[in-house]
Amino acid sequence: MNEVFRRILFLPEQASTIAKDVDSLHYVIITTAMVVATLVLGLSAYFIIRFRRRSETDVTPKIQTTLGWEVLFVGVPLTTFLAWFFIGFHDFIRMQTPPPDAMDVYVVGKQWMWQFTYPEGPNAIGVLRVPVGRPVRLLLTSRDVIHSFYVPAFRIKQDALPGAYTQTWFEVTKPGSYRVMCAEFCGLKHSEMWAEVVALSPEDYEAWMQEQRRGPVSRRDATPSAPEREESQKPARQAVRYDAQEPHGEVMYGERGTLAARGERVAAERGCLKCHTVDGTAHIGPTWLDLYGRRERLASGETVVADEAYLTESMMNPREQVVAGFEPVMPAFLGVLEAAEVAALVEYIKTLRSARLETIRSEGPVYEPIGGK
Amino acid sequence: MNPSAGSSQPEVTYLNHETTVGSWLLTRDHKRIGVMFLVLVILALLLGGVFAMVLRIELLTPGPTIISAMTYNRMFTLHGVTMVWLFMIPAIPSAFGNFVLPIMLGAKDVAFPRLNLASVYIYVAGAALTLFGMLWSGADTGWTFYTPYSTTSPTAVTPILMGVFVIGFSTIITGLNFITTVHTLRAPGMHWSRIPLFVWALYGTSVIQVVATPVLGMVLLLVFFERVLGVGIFDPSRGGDPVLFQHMFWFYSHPAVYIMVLPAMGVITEVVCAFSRKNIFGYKMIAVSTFGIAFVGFFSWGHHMFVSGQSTFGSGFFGVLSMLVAIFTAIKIFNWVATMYGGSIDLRVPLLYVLGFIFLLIFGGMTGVAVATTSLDVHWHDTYFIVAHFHYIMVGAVLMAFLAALHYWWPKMFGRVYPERWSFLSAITIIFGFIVTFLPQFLLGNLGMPRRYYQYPAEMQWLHVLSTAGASLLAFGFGLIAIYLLWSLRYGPESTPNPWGSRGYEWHSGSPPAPHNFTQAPRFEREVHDYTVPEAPRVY
Amino acid sequence: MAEKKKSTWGYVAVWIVLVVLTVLTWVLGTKVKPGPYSLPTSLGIAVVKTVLVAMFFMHLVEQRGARRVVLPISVLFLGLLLGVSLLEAMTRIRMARPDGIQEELEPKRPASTRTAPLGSDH
Amino acid sequence: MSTETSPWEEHFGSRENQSHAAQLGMWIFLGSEVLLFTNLFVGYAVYRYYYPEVFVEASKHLETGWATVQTLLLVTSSLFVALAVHSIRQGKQFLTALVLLVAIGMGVGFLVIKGWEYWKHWTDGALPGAYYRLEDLPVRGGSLFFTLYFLLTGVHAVHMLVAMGLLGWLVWGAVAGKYTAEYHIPVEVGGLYWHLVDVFWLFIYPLLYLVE
Ligand code: HEA
Ligand code: HEA
Ligand code: HEC
Ligand code: CUA
Ligand SMILES: [Cu+2]
Repeated sequence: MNEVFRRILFLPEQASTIAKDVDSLHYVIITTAMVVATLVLGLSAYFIIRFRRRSETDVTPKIQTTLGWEVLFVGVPLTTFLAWFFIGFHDFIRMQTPPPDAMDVYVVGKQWMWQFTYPEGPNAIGVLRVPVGRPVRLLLTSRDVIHSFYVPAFRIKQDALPGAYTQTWFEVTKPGSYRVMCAEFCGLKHSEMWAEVVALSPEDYEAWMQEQRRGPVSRRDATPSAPEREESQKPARQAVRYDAQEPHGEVMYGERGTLAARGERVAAERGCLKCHTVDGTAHIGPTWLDLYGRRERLASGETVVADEAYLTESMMNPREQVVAGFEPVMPAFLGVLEAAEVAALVEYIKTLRSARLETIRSEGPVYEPIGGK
Repeated sequence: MNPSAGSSQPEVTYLNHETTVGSWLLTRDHKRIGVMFLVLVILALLLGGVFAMVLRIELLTPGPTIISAMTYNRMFTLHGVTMVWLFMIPAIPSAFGNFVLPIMLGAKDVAFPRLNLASVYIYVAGAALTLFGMLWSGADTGWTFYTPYSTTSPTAVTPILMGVFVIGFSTIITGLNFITTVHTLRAPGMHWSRIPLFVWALYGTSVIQVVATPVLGMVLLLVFFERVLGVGIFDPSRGGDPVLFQHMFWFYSHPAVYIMVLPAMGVITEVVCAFSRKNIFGYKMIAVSTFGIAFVGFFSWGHHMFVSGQSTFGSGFFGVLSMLVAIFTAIKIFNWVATMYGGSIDLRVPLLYVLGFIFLLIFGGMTGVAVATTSLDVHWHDTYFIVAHFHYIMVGAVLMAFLAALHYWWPKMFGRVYPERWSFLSAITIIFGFIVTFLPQFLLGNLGMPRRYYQYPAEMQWLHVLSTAGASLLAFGFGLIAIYLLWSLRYGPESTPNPWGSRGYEWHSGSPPAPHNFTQAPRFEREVHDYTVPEAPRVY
Repeated sequence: MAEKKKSTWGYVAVWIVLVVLTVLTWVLGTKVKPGPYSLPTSLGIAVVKTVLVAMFFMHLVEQRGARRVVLPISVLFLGLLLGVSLLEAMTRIRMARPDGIQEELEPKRPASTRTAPLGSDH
Repeated sequence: MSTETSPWEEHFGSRENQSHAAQLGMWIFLGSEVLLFTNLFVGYAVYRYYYPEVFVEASKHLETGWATVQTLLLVTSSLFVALAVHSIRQGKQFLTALVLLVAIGMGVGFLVIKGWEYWKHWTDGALPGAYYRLEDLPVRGGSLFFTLYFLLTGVHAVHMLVAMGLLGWLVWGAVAGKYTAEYHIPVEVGGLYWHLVDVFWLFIYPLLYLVE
């Protein structure tokens, strides 16, 4: 029965412990809605035929309500609605209250990716690996604007707010890979802000975690788990790809007039974006996001502040000051870029900041580890 | 054609007593103002519809189709802004309300005709500012303007915010005018218990407009200040709380959905009575439930914020109160259906739209109740299920009511009859097209398709294609209406004063009415929609 | 508008009360400092003053029917938005940054661009 | 279309009705003004709940004494506006104009004090949001207090300006003899607006200046 309804209503698989409960109520309400709508439509159709106009001078009696009808009209829907609400709210409280034995994972949303951090490491971008059969509590926050962590198969969703922490939890029931999507509009690539939850059997998970925590690797980005290595292609993961070489469509930040907008066009035309990204990920060259004003560590060991002069210098004569960790492969643009273009580029780079919100210190009264008050 | 023969049309009507352009632009006649608003909102509908079609075409394929992601984001924002503030909120009150409310009350005009004219120009100014923003570079925040995205978005959010802010004043003025008119300008015989239900609906709407719109105005102003001056009231890095913005926004925008639906319900009441030739079943219940919606509607705004980080207590509070608002709508639906019982029903186009309205409203409303059930909303929030929910109400119900009103009052406003067959054809196209457009969106939402998505997983494509096909049908239906109505303005047969044989009070004046509505002072001697006697109301 | 010969002194009396209340607020707020009671008392006084202004200066006492209830209704809705939003904020669970892993969660500007190509380690 | 010659409009039926309608319209408008200020009060309440200590400290940077003077000025100006209505009801046009002028003068006084205070905040760096430079208070909360301070007092000051313009227009009308004991709807209605602006200040004053 459950399966029939699920398929008729196109619901995704039920991969978490709460999914079934949520869906059952769903079936009841939708069925009632359809039945009521059909009844009302049928009744109206019957009236239209039964009481069709017979002559232009028809008169009709004045019919008024009686108390009984009123009570019925108000009472029946009200009780139904309230009953639904209480069942639903009961489930909702369960969905809002992580069980005491849940493991914690910290989730940071930023334009346009999800970062997962396990206490004691590691970090992971785009893939959240969790064990099956164990509740997982997510503590969410955001670095820039509001995002929303949505896993359709788990029937959970929670906004990630800048400057505050929110929480949600789930317990996966079967191993597999589940799509995570950002559900709160957050800008240009909102529709690509995907990630995936990889649910591993407890043994696989344990093995993976051991591997990650071995030695100094613990603070690093996570590497795939054994089952993933064996069977690679992951549809959800592929979507979490930030390819500046095929920017789909027009770039952000207005197309018209302003200097910064022109800089953006120049950057695309001159091929800067082949090596530089504007979303925080490193590519062949360092990202331009938050570049302006940043302290850059150079290969020579010195640090410089990326001001206008440095930016210009980096374009004209990149070999002079090579950023630590990068190959000196950037071509010199001296004589290639016009002065106006350079100005536009600098202006453009200056606009690339991941919002003022970056400077937030998120703090709040208390952090309550699960279990203890 | 109907028993109102004998009463004659006025020779001089509001349309022909002065015909210069100036006499229209500077008119204080509520009827002309209503007609001007009608033209303006239909243009807005057209604009919003064009944006909608762009959205639908883009969504034909999972990847990029015709526009870029940035343009897509602008499109749904502009679609939402245009449809909500430029079209739907002023649509029924400012156009039809302005036209018939004073006539229904037996008044010569609204209380403050000059303010009424001002509201047209304020609307035009606001709309112009919004359009300017759209042309400049659009906005990509969604119609909800959530901070901190809206305060940092590099697009032209500012002029659009200010445009909406300005339009707000037009709404407030209209509301203020209607309330005052109802209180002070009722003709002899117009007791409180005789006020037509359309007027009651507008009265309830006006209360919401006056109370809620300033709140929207200020919250938009706050975003404006933050963008332009950096005052940072919602800025998390200064300790601000973005969720507070959502409270303030929805405190307006939830009641605003009732600003849209209440006048529509008023229209439905009038049309059901007129075409069933029946006194309304449960006058008091409908009037009371109007105010129930208007009042309790203010208590449920937080149901848009179940997953926003709002407290569990808050979600429970708003959830249970949403259930209470829903009841009042249910009451009305039962009363409309019950009105048909024992009537003398003539299935004309307005009544067909009413049937569409009732059926789709139940669906939209019941899915509203479903999303107000907190646990279910977690899955549905910000998916196409929500998109389908509100289009069921706003397009399926309110737009149908708008069309019902347009057809019902068309002869009243312009003294012409429209072609019956064409109108049936387009009504059926629209209802069918609507279902094909938006039913798949419920399923998409269930599947987990988030809204405001430019790209989507490929397995969802066929549902999107279906939806786009339906939208094309819808657009075709609207185009048809536009054509035959324009045709009828010029070539349609002239109408009798009361072509439907309705006993609504507005039919006491001619069709089209005389410049000051009545050639003699009207007296209201019978209940509104009293069909226990065979003759139609006399025309003053 | 047949104004019954009402004397000016009525207004002046109201004004004197208003002045006294203003001074009282000031004394309470700066000299007495009743701590936790200061907000309720000062707001209470403001409400009393408002009632006086509305009733006598704005002639609400003379008004009937609808004109009388508009202001109270708008105040009611003010209270609604204020009360419910505040209540919601007060019942929220506020979580802070958990111990031990400050580094990764602290939303802050990265100290350097030293980020490696996609896929490999940090 | 008799509005140009006589202030009485015929669609109201009776003169009393017109006056009632005007009053009702104005009251509704005042109601919407209350709701315009609502967001600011809500923001104040929530942020004060979040940052109680900061608000207390921040409030100490304001000029409580002068604010009290401002309150007294507004309350007194309200008295004069009430007297204006009182005198025009008896048809005393010049007296009306005179008391209205006094009220406007007090409004000017109010704004002068406000301007001086703003200037002081400017030099202190106690400015809203992005301009906040005050060192002895944390940015979180502190800048919000001043944001709210400037928004509340600023929006109020704009209302004062509008209200003063309105009173000025009434003075002109009274001098020109447009208002009589029978017809003085604009004076009544304009006065209402002034009083409402006064009432807002009655709340702003303790909320911002007397935080404890
Ligand atoms: C005119 C517009 C309109 C109307 C009238 C409504 C009416 C209702 N809406 Fe809707 N809503 C919107 C427009 C509207 N809505 C919009 C635009 C959004 C999205 C905004 C955005 O995010 O962009 C939205 C979003 C929205 C949400 C948030 C979803 C989310 O984002 O997660 C919720 C949640 O509770 C909700 C609930 C309701 C409810 C309970 C009603 C009720 O008033 C419905 C009452 C009607 C009925 C209940 C039907 C009649 C009942 C019967 C016939 C009785 C049946 C009998 C028995 C069961 C015995 N709406
Ligand atoms: C009243 C409100 C209203 C109306 C009428 C509509 C009408 C339509 N809407 Fe929309 N819609 C919204 C309000 C409305 N919408 C809102 C608020 C949003 C959310 C925005 C956001 O996310 O911020 C939204 C979002 C939205 C989306 C989701 C976008 C996304 O999240 O990515 C989609 C997608 O399919 C859509 C489609 C449509 C379609 C196909 C119609 C069709 O019904 C349109 C058909 C109409 C026409 C084609 C016009 C024809 C008119 C004439 C020819 C004029 C002549 C007419 C006469 C004489 C009568 N709308
Ligand atoms: C072939 C790849 C490539 C291209 C094309 C390229 N760059 Fe670079 N760029 C790099 C690399 C690698 C570095 C880091 C090493 C260095 O500093 O030279 C870099 C560094 C920079 C820096 C300094 C960044 C920092 O973090 O300090 C700036 C500014 C810059 N590039 C601008 C540009 C501009 C403007 C263009 C286009 C007109 C451009 N680049 C094109 C590869 C490239
Ligand atoms: Cu992140 Cu949408
Ligand atoms: Cu709502």
